[in-house]
Amino acid sequence: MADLRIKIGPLEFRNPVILASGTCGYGAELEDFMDLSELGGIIVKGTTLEPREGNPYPRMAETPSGMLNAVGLQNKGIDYFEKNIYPHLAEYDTHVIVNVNGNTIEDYVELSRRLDELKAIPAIELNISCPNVKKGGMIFGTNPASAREVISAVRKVYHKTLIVKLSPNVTDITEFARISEEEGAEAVSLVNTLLGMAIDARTMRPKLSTITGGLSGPAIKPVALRMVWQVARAVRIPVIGLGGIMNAEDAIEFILAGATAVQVGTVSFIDPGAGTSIVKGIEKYLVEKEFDSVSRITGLINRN
Amino acid sequence: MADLRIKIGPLEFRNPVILASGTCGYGAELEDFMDLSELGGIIVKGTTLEPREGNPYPRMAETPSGMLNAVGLQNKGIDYFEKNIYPHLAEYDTHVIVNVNGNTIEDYVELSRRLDELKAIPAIELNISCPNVKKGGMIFGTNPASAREVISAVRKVYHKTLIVKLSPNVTDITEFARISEEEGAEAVSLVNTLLGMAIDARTMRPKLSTITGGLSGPAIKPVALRMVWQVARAVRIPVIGLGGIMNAEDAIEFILAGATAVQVGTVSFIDPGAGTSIVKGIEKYLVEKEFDSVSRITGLINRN
Amino acid sequence: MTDSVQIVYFCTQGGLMKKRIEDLTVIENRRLAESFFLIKVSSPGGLPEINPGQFVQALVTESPATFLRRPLSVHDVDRNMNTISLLVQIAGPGTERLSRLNPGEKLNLVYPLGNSFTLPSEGEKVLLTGGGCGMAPLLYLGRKISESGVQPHFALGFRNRSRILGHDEFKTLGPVHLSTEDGSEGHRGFVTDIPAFRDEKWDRIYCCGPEPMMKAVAAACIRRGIFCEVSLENLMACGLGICLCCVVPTTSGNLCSCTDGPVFNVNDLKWQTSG
Amino acid sequence: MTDSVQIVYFCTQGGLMKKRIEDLTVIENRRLAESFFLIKVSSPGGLPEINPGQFVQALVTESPATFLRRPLSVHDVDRNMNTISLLVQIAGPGTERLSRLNPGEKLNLVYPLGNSFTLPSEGEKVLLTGGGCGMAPLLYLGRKISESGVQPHFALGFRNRSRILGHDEFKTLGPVHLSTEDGSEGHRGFVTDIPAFRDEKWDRIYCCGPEPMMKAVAAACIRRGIFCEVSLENLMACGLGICLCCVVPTTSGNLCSCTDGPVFNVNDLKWQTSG
Ligand SMILES: Cc1cc2nc3c(=O)[nH]c(=O)nc-3n(C[C@H](O)[C@H](O)[C@H](O)COP(=O)(O)OP(=O)(O)OC[C@H]3O[C@@H](n4cnc5c(N)ncnc54)[C@H](O)[C@@H]3O)c2cc1C
Ligand SMILES: Cc1cc2nc3c(=O)[nH]c(=O)nc-3n(C[C@H](O)[C@H](O)[C@H](O)COP(=O)(O)OP(=O)(O)OC[C@H]3O[C@@H](n4cnc5c(N)ncnc54)[C@H](O)[C@@H]3O)c2cc1C
Ligand SMILES: Cc1cc2nc3c(=O)[nH]c(=O)nc-3n(C[C@H](O)[C@H](O)[C@H](O)COP(=O)(O)O)c2cc1C
Ligand SMILES: Cc1cc2nc3c(=O)[nH]c(=O)nc-3n(C[C@H](O)[C@H](O)[C@H](O)COP(=O)(O)O)c2cc1C
Ligand code: FES
Ligand code: FES
Repeated sequence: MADLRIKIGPLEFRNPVILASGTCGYGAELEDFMDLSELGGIIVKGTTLEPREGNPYPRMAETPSGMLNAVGLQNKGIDYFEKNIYPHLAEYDTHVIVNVNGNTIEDYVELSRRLDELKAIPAIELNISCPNVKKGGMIFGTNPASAREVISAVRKVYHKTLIVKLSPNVTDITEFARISEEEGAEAVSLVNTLLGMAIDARTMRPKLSTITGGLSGPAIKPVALRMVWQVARAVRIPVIGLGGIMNAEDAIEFILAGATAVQVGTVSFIDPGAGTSIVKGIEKYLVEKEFDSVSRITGLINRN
Repeated sequence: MADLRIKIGPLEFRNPVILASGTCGYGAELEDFMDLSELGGIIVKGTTLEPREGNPYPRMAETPSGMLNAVGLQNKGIDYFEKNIYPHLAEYDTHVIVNVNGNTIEDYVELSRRLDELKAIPAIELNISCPNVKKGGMIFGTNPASAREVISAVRKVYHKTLIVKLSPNVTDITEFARISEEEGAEAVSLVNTLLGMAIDARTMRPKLSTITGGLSGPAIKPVALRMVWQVARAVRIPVIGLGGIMNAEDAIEFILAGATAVQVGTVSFIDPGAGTSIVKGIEKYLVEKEFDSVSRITGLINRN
Repeated sequence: MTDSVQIVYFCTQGGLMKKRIEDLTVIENRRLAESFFLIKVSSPGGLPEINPGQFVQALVTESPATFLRRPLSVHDVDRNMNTISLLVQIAGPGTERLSRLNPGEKLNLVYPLGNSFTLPSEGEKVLLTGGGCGMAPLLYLGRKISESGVQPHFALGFRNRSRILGHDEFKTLGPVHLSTEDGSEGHRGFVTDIPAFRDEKWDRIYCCGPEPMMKAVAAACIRRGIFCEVSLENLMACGLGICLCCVVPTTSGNLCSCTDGPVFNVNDLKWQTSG
Repeated sequence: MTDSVQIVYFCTQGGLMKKRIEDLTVIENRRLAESFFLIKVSSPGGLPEINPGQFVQALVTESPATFLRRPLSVHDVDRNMNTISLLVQIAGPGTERLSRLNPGEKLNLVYPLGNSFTLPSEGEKVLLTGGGCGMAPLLYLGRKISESGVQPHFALGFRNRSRILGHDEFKTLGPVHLSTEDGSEGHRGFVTDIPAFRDEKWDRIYCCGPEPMMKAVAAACIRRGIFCEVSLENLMACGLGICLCCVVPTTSGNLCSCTDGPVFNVNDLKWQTSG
C-alpha cells in the first residue's frame, strides 16, 4: 500500500486523480462504470451565470490520436445548477469542483461569489482558457494583464480553494502560472485544449461549425507534459497536470514532471472507467517501485 | 491535367510540394525512392556558419501519432557545405533552398550573405523557430522585436527569395507573419515543431538528452492547419504550410486553408517516397474535382 | 452517493438503464452485400435489457486512424443465444476494421446507450422505413413491435439492386416494400414514393436512414399528421452525454442525440420544417 | 541529376547500395522461444544484394502505438528461395504486432540499410559473439564468412536455459559455445567468461547484443589488441541518414548509426574506454 493522498491548498484529496471539466458531465453519467468515491475529485461541466446553448453542430472532429471540440460551454447556468444539480452533487463522497466561465470579469466574480456559498463545493477551477467561445474564455488566458485582473477579482470574493486553469496557446505559460500564484491561487491546472482546426478535403469545408476548436487527447500529451514541467519549476503552488492522459503510465509521467495531481479528460469518452483504473495503476506502480507515497515521485525528474 | 505551378515571390515552382528541412538530408538520401525533379523543391538541412555536433544521444522519442526530436542543428557548417555539398546540389533539377540558422543576428546575416552568392540556391528559409538549441533559434521566433531585427538585417544582404520559418510556440503567430511581411520576406513557412517532452515512466527519466524537444507528425496537424489558416488571412505574401502532412489529402487541407505550397517532413521517415506521391495525389484530386489549377483551391474555405 | 437514476440533467431516458463496458465475443461476421456486414457478438455474462433504437459504442482496436469509439445501432438481439447483431456499413477505417473481425475475437462495447422508439398501442398500423445501414435498428424494433401484438410493415429504400440487403428476417415479421432509386427492383424512387407509404393510412411511422430520407419522411408525416420518430446518426464522441458534441437543435434547445436520442419525435426537431 | 553514389555527406558506406521500399510476403512466422519469433519474408521481384550486418526498416501496420518504422537486422538470406529471415524479440507494441504476422500477409520494408561487417581474410580465426536478439545479424555474417572460406566460431550468451534460442543453423556453420548467466546450460556467466573467448587467440571478434555485453567484449578486444566490430542498436527514426537522431559519438564526431553504422570498429567509438 502506498499513500496516495495529496493536498491542494488546504484541501486534502484521497488521491491525485481528478476528472476533467467538460469530459465527465456531472459525474452521474459515469457512475455505471466506476465508483466516484474512489477518485480524488471531479470537476463538473464548465458553468456560466446565464444558461448557454453552445455552438452549432458539428462540434467534434476526430484527429490523429486526438479530437477537436467546439462545444462552447453549453450549460444550464448557475441558477439551474444550484437548484437542480447541486443537491445531488452535495451527496457525493468525493471533491466536487466547479469549472467557472464568463464573458466579463463581473461574470467570473459573480459566479465565484455564488459558488463560494455552496458548502459542498470546496474549490473552483477558473477557466481562463476556453478556446471555444468568442468572448471571454481564452482572452483572459492569453493576456497577462487580463489574467491578473480576473484572478485578483475572483480571489477577493472566493474564499475556498482556487485553481486557475491555464491555456497552452501562449508563448510562455510560466508567466500565467506566476501571475496565478502572485494573485493568491492555491493551484494551477494545465493544459486546456490547444487551438486547432480540421478540414474535410472531400466537402472542402471546415469540419467544425466554428472552424477552429480545442484539441485534446494523446496528440497533445508531449506539449502538456513540457508545460507542466516548465510550470512546476516556475511556481511553488501545486500544479495539476492534464492533456492526453490515457492510462496510469501517462499520469505517472505528469507526476514525475512535477504535477501534484492529474486530470483525466478525453479518455473517459473511450474508457468511461478510466479514472479509477488510473488510481489503481498509480498505486501499483508505487508499490512495485517501492515508494511509500505518491509525493515521493512528484517532480522526480528534476531531483536527480 | 491540372496546372500545379505556384509562385513564391519571383520564383516559380513546378508544383507546391517541397521537402522540409531536417527531414530530407541533402536530397540525395531519398533519390532511391523518388525523382527529386518531380518535386517543387527541397529545403536542405539546417545550416550554420560553423560546424556543429548537435545534441547528445538520445535525440528522438516516439509519441502518439508523432515524434520528438532534439537534433540540435548538427551540420558541417557553411564552408564544408559550399565546398563539398553545394556542387552536387547545383546539378539538381529542382529548387534547392537552404535553411539558415544562427546564434546571433550576425550569424544569420553572414550566412545569408554567403548563400546569396551561391547561384544555384534561389531562396533561403530563415529558421527563427528551432526549439532544440540553447542560443538563437526559437528566441528570435518568439520575440517580435528580435524577429523583426533579424529578418530586417538578413533582408539587407539577401537579394533572392527570402522565406521566414515561423514558430508555433507563440500566442499569436500572425504577429510574426506580419513582421515578416513588413520586413520584406517573400513568404512565410509554418509550422516548425511544437516544443514538447517525453518521460520514460520505467526509468523515471526524460527520453531526450535535452529534456524537451520538437514535436512533429500528424499529432500537430490540427494546430498547424489552424495557424496556416490564421496567417493566410493576416498577410498577403504566400504561406507555405506544414506540420503532420502524411498524404495528398493532408496537403490539400493545408491548401484549402490558404497555403500556396506545402512542405512534407516527418512522413519521409516512414514513406521515403512520400514527396512525389503527394504531388501525384494533389493532381488526381484536382482532376477529379475538375479544377484546372491548384491556385483555384488555395484558401478556398475562406471564399465561400 | 445517490442513485444515478434520480439525477437527470440532459438525459431524459437514456440515463435510466444501467450501462456497462464489456468484452463480447464475435460469433459470426457475414458479408451481406457490397460493403455491408452482419456481426454477431455474444455477451459472456448475459445481456442486459435492451430496447429497440438503442445503440452501442464499439471500441475499434488495431486501427491507427480510429481514436474514438464508433456508435452502432442494435440490429437484433437474441436472448436465447445471448447475442447482439450489428449491421455495419463500411464508411471509413473504423468500420472497415470491424468488417474484418474474426469469430473468436473480442469486441469491446459500451452499451446499451440512448433512448428508444416508442412502441405502438394495440391495433395501430405502423410502418418502419429506412435505407442502407439505417435499416439497422428497424429489425429489432420490428421484432419488439411484433412481440407486442402489432404487425409491423417495412418500407426499405436502396440506391440500386446491387445494394439491396437481405431482408428475409424482416419478412418473417411483416410485409416488406422495397424501392430503388433506379427502379432496378421494387418501386422506382425513394421510400416516400412507395405506394404503401404514400397512400395507406398509418398511425405511426418510424424512420432511420440518410438525413435527406428522414427529412422527407418527417415532412410527409407532419403534413399528414402521422406520429413519426426518427433515429439520428449525429457524430458522437462519448455516447454517454458527457461531451455534448452530438447535439441536435430541438424545441427544448440543444439536446444530446446520444442520451435524449438517438430517437426523436419529428415534432420536437428544429429541422422538421426544412425537410 | 548526379548519381547519388558520388554524394557522401555523413554516410560512408550505407549510401552505396540502392535502397528500395517494397511489400514482401510473409512465408513463415515461427515462435522460437519465449518472446522470440523467426519471420521469413519473400521479395516478389527478387532480392537485391544484401551484406551481413545490414538491416531493414519494417512498417508496422494496425498498431496505433507504432508511428515510426522498426529497424531489424537481416538474420539470414536465402537466395534460392528469395527470402529474408528476421529474428524478432517482442520489446513493445511494434514487435508484438510483427510477431502476429500471418503467412500471406504483406510486410513493407525499406532495405537494405546500413553498412556491413568487414569480412575476414583467408586463414584468420574469427569469433562471432552475441546474445538475445543480438544474435540476429550473426547467422548471416557467419554464413558469408563461411562462404568466403573461413570457419566462423560462435559464442552465444543467454540469461538462462529457457531463453536459449535454437542455434542449429549456427552449428551447421561452425562450433557454437554457449553461456548462461545462471549456468543452467553452457558456461556460467557472460560470453566473455566462455573459455574459448577468454583463452583462444582470435584475429577478429564480431559482436552484437545488449550494450553491456558489447562494451565488455570491446574492452577485452582493445586490451588484447583484437580487431573488433560491434553492431549498435541506437534508436532510429528514418534509418536513411536524414533525421540525424541515431548518432553515436566517434573519434570523427557524431556519426549516424544507420548509415555510417550500425557496424563500428570499437576503436572508433567513444565508449571504447568506458566499457
Ligand atoms: C446512434 C448511431 C447509430 C449508428 N448505427 C449504425 C449502424 O447500425 N450501422 C452502421 O454501419 N453505421 C451506424 N452509424 C454510423 C457509424 O457510426 C459511422 O459510419 C462510423 O462511425 C464511421 O466510422 P469509420 O471510422 O468507419 O469512418 P470515418 O472515417 O470516421 O467516417 C467516414 C465518413 O463518414 C462520416 N461519418 C462518420 N460518422 C458519422 C456519423 N455518425 N454520421 C454521419 N456521418 C458520419 C464521416 O464524416 C466521414 O465522411 C451510427 C451512428 C450513430 C450516431
Ligand atoms: C540497427 C538495428 C537492428 C536491430 N535488429 C533487431 C533484430 O534483429 N531483432 C530485434 O528483435 N530487434 C532488433 N532491434 C531492436 C528493435 O528495433 C526494437 O526492439 C524495436 O524497435 C522495438 O519496437 P517496439 O514497438 O516493439 O517497442 P517500443 O515500445 O518501441 O520499445 C520498447 C522498449 O524497448 C526500447 N527500445 C526500442 N527500440 C530500441 C532500440 N533500437 N534500442 C534500444 N532500445 C530500444 C524502448 O526504449 C522501450 O523501452 C534493432 C535495432 C536497431 C537500431
Ligand atoms: C468535449 C470537451 C469539452 C470540454 N469542456 C471544458 C470545459 O467546459 N471547461 C474546461 O475548463 N475545459 C474543458 N475541456 C478541456 C478538458 O478539461 C481538458 O483540459 C482537455 O481536454 C485536455 O485534457 P485531455 O487531453 O485529457 O482531454 C473540454 C474538453 C473536451 C474534449
Ligand atoms: C528530425 C527533425 C529535424 C529537423 N530539423 C530542422 C531544421 O534543421 N530546420 C528547420 O527549420 N526545421 C527542422 N525540422 C522541422 C521540420 O522541418 C518541420 O517544420 C516539422 O517537422 C513539422 O513538419 P512535419 O510534421 O511534416 O515533420 C526538423 C524536424 C525533424 C523531425
Ligand atoms: S456523444 Fe453525446 S454527449 Fe458525447
Ligand atoms: S535513423 Fe539514422 S539518421 Fe535517421
